[in-house]
Amino acid sequence: MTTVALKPATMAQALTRALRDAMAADPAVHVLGEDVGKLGGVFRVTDGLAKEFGEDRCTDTPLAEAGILGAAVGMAMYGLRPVVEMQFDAFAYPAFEQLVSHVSRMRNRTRGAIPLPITVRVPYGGGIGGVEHHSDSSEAYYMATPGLHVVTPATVADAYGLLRAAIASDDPVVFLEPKRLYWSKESWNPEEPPAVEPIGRAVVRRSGRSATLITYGPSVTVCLEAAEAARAEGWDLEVVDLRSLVPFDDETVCASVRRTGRAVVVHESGSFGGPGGEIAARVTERCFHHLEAPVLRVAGFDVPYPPPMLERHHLPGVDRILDAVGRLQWEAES
Amino acid sequence: MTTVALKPATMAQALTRALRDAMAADPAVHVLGEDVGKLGGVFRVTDGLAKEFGEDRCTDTPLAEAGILGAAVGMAMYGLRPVVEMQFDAFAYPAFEQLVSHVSRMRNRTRGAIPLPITVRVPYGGGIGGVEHHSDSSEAYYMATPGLHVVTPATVADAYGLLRAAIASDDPVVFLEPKRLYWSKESWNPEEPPAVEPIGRAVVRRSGRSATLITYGPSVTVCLEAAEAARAEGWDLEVVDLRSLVPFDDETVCASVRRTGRAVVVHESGSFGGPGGEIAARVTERCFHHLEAPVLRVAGFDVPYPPPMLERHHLPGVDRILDAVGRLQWEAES
Amino acid sequence: MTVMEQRGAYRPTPPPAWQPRTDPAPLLPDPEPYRVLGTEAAARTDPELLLTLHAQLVRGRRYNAQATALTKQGRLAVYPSSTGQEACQVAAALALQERDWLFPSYRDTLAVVARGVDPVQALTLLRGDWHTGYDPYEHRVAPLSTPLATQLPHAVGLAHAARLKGDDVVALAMVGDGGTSEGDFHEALNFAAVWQAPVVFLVQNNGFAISVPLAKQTAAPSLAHKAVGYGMPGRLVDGNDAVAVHQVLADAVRHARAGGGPTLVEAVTYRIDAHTNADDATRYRGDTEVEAWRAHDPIMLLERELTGRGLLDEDGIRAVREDAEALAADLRARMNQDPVLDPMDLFAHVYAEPTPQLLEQRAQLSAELEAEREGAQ
Amino acid sequence: MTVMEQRGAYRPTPPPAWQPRTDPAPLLPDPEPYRVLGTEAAARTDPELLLTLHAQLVRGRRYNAQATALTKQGRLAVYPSSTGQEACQVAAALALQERDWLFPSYRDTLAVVARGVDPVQALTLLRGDWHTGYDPYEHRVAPLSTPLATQLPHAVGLAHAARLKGDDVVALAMVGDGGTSEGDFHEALNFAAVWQAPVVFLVQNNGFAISVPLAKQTAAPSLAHKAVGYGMPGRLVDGNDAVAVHQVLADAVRHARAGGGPTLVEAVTYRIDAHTNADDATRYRGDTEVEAWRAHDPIMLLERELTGRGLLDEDGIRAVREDAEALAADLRARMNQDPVLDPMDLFAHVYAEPTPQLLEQRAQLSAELEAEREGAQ
Ligand SMILES: Cc1ncc(C[n+]2csc(CCOP(=O)(O)OP(=O)(O)O)c2C)c(N)n1
Ligand SMILES: Cc1ncc(C[n+]2csc(CCOP(=O)(O)OP(=O)(O)O)c2C)c(N)n1
Ligand SMILES: [Mg+2]
Ligand SMILES: [Mg+2]
Repeated sequence: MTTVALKPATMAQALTRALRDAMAADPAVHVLGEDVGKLGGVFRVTDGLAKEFGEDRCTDTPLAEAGILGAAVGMAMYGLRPVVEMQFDAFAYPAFEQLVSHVSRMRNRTRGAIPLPITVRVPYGGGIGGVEHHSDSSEAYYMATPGLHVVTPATVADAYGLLRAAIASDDPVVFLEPKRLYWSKESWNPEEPPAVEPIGRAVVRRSGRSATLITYGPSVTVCLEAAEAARAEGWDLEVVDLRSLVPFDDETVCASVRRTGRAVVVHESGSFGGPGGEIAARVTERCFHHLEAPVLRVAGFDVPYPPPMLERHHLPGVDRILDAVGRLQWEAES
Repeated sequence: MTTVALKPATMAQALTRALRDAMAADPAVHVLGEDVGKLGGVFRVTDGLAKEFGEDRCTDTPLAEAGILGAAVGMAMYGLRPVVEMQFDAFAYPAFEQLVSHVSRMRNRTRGAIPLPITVRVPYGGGIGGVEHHSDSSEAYYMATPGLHVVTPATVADAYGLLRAAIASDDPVVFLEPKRLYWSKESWNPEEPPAVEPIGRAVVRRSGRSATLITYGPSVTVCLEAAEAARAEGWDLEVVDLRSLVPFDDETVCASVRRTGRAVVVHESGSFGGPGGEIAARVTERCFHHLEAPVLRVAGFDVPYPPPMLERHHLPGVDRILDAVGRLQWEAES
Repeated sequence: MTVMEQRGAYRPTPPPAWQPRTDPAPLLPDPEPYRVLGTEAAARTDPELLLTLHAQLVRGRRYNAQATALTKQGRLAVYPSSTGQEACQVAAALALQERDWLFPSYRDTLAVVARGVDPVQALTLLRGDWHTGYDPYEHRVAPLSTPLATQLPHAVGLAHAARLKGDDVVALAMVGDGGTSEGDFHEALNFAAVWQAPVVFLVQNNGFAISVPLAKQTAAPSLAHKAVGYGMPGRLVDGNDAVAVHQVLADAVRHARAGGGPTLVEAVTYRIDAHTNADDATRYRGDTEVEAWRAHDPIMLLERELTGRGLLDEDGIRAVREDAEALAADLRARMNQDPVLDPMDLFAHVYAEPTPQLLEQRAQLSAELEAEREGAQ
Repeated sequence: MTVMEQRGAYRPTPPPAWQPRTDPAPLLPDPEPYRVLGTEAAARTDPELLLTLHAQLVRGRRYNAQATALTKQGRLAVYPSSTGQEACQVAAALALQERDWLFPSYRDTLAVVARGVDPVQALTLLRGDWHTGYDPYEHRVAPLSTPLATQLPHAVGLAHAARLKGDDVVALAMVGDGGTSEGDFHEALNFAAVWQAPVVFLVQNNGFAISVPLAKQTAAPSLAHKAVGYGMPGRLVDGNDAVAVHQVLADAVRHARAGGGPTLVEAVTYRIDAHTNADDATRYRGDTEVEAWRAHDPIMLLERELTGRGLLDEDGIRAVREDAEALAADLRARMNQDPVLDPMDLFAHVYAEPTPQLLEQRAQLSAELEAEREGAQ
């Protein structure tokens, strides 16, 4: 057995590595977006790719998101595998029509003749002190659009594994990158990057018996912290990281809830019409008689994302999660 | 008492009348969109307005939805009350960035200095044999966008009353018009149009004791039919017409569900990430101990809207609603 | 050298080094639409081409009439006729090589058929049995695009990808005068010019976007004048002169193929029929205008040339009409057969593999249909 | 006559009646950017205006430096400096009358301040205490717009509404070279031209969109050449020549005010600093280019003229600098005070009246804060 030198890597670096490995493995993979070339993207996720693979493989486009995604559709029609970078969550909105009317529907429209293996990378979420339009959680829009996969990593290893899977997928994937985890670190073996993760499988990040926290992306670490803090209150919380919102892993989620009998869904996105409603509803449909209390939701408020100085009041934090856990009708137990 | 000559009016005519009365009452009300002038709109809802109020009040715009809504923002900033027509649901997507990044946020952005009293009329839903892109139910996108009101009538009287209220509102309203109800008819007194309805109040369209059907827009009539058909099975169904998705009338809905103990949410929109998840989740949060069964959902499938010849398999119909009612765990009763 | 590096650059530098990138003069269209028929140049055109164009125009007109008739019989959900615009439709298809791609807009069924797609398959969308009836790869024809101008960036991306792969492929993308107002038109043309992608944009300016006349759509000297703002040549052509449209498009295709980049072509034409069978054109335009354009009919213009040069006589015309009648008869016969549909197709192509959620829904529909069948027995 | 009827029409008719609507020639920009400073025309400019421009440029530069310093001290979330572009910023503000409206883009804080907005309030967005710090109606300045080009249709709508009401109001809307690629740019210019709205579009072409140079943004001869495609005049001006920019904008504003419709102005300039304090410009450009532009500095150009004509001496320059220092000192002092924020503001302005749902959420936050306060005691 050789000793392996583990090195720390950030989530941003893991994403870069995933792009690089994908481009090296398949000449059809092309990266395009605003500032993805020389600059390496505003979060440096495409750092070095233009240099290594040339500007025809990693291309700075004109500043026009519908044009970028629309061009990617045409490129995919010709057999390429475009990976599109949207600079920030809110700057993906100009591409909404292309996404909804074409990217999500082209395969279906043509009875499978034109699949669109496009990955749309969208940095999302708050907590980084971003000014207006730089902290949106827009996953509800994508979840409500049949034909898209919606994936979001919460760990460095998943960032690599899921992005590789997204690029390899023959279907379009909206790949949501939690901005405030870009600089989170894990140790890994650079000689052997993490495994490619299948899309559509949730994972239990922490086992527990009292209740399940169902979460994803930037809220996973918050939930793990909350689970630690909950021990003091005598609660042993399970944390499920969804990783993929579409497809949804009913099996893993429901197995957990059936075990614990209680659940809270946690996300940054607004509550009303947000992902939590879907999740709570489907868990309830499937686990009704296992539930000791209604599935609760801890989410961002239903307000436009606040300015940096107020965002801490908006973001679901440990206290708010514990409050919700406290409202899971524990009286019934005693 | 004078005898009143009631006349039949279609929903389209009621909408026209609402626009006309609003324009007559307030010179700030301006209508703009594609083909709203001489043609009177592809559904004839703006019929006669250009002639009566002039083309400066009812304006055919260039063919560019973001431009239309963006211009409306500027017009509202200058004190007008624009009523924008989007020609079809899917053709509102190009305006998505303007809607989400500006229309919904301008008041909040400016601490109330710039309210945007804009009404965005969107014909929506299927059942009219429309080819691709002409039958979308896009309400999930709008519900998930704080700062918007989302309203949809199901009756001729509400079409009038709610549109008047939308135009009178100092906040932006996405006004969803169920296409297949455009030609539905009611009798009314043309001398005295229906009352202006406050936005945010649901209404019980049919009282019943067995279970509640929670619905809105084009599905209201289907639910009423289902309720009739359910009598044969021994079920006495209550039908709640939400009328407004934002704000949401928790009070009326929960009062009904607490009475009946069972509920099914019915809409055309896809199920996953659709309005039903939110509604089921919030009803469950509030009425958990009154529920004999989980709140179920009957919705369109999670597929791109099908071609005309297949749409009947997609749309929630009476049978599918009755099936769901049948799954509401009636065994518990006996 | 990468594709990206090939471009000269409009790179403002402080004076005295300042220099604009390109000379705009050659990018501007002539103020008069280009014409061949009725001019001296007509005599120099290839008789073969004229006859092919003519036969296709006549077939096209007949196809439009037949399709419109089918809407009345409930055999089509809707039909946007291109009567009056056949010259654009046919020339667009004929200007391309087999390996090239066509990106039609919703009104362009004729162009699709002229490119070789089965006439019935071309109507699938409008018939309502599926969203696209043909395999886009078979004849390299993208699906008929309903959301206006959204297909233009697709054409750019495809042409760009082909160029990156070293393939000799040109994309021709069609859009209406109304569609030029959309943001996607702008973004597509800009990408094409920056990438020097081998794309030809054909604007069929038929004077109306449903009811909205051109004067409410643009204040430009012409739509072709938009080209200079992207750094590509703009060409204005008489859209009812099939020979002129064909020539201008063929030139633009050649230019693109040779690495010269994109061209914007505006073909000035007129929509003789209403917007669709469901439209009432009398609400927004008068007969005089329609009559003026009927006097400039594309088939008539071409027939005048052909008969004048003795290339076509009564018999020839009759033969062409008979061929068109045969097309219509075939269309009628096949469109009158009910298509056989499988409701399970709803779930078949949403993803490569249905999600667990879709599998559940498929099972539900399957059970419902089963129950329906049993109930019917 | 309605506004709509005023327009002449590009209404293609069949030959021989065919006529393009407008003569494109006057809409095309001169190939050389317009300049005043360093030319003979400079001698004819109003001394008062030159001195005002100069004082504002110096204040502007100092403001940029101070704001950038504040980011380092954590007093601003981010700052996009307009150093090098002060001539455009200042001229945009000064070209307008009080009743007119300014629609700035995210980099245009200086223009906002030059128009009279409190320098601290102008920084609220970037400081992070709210999204907009000033009342837009007070100085008729729209919020700084972050999503690029999206503010342009707002300017058009506002100017159009004012015209419909019979008010004498012009809107000036600012956008970057990168922003011209967005669909909203296209749609806004088209609406403005069709409606003949009194709008002036100012493109500050500073050579870059973050790291992307102009050559990857457009292949056009110049951005001003886009104007002809909308049927409005395009003007090219040296963006570092404050007098020239002011003159071109003032002309365009006058033209709009007189009912002549919109104008597109491209001011060629350069962003001397990085994109923002968070950007590393060495990744995509070299020093030589920056140095070349420093030699064409807007303040220097103007000072040369002023001192050459004896309108300004050392003392005068010192006085202007002191005024700028005072501005910076005031900014520093006030920005170093922590703003007092009320978390309840999250719910205050989402709607005119909070929805029942928001009332619940507000109560929740209120209880949390109460608990926090109690916990802290
Ligand atoms: C994005 C979008 N908006 C609106 C429509 C509805 N619509 C269908 S055809 C049409 C007019 C199109 O006019 P033009 O581009 O001139 O093409 P033509 O119909 O004349 O062929 C409109 C507004 C659409 N299909 N797509
Ligand atoms: C719609 C949109 N897409 C992307 C961005 C992110 N972004 C902010 S500034 C910028 C570059 C802008 O370049 P330009 O328009 O030339 O203005 P400049 O920064 O040079 O002033 C980008 C891409 C944005 N703000 N809005
Ligand atoms: Mg047209
Ligand atoms: Mg720039």
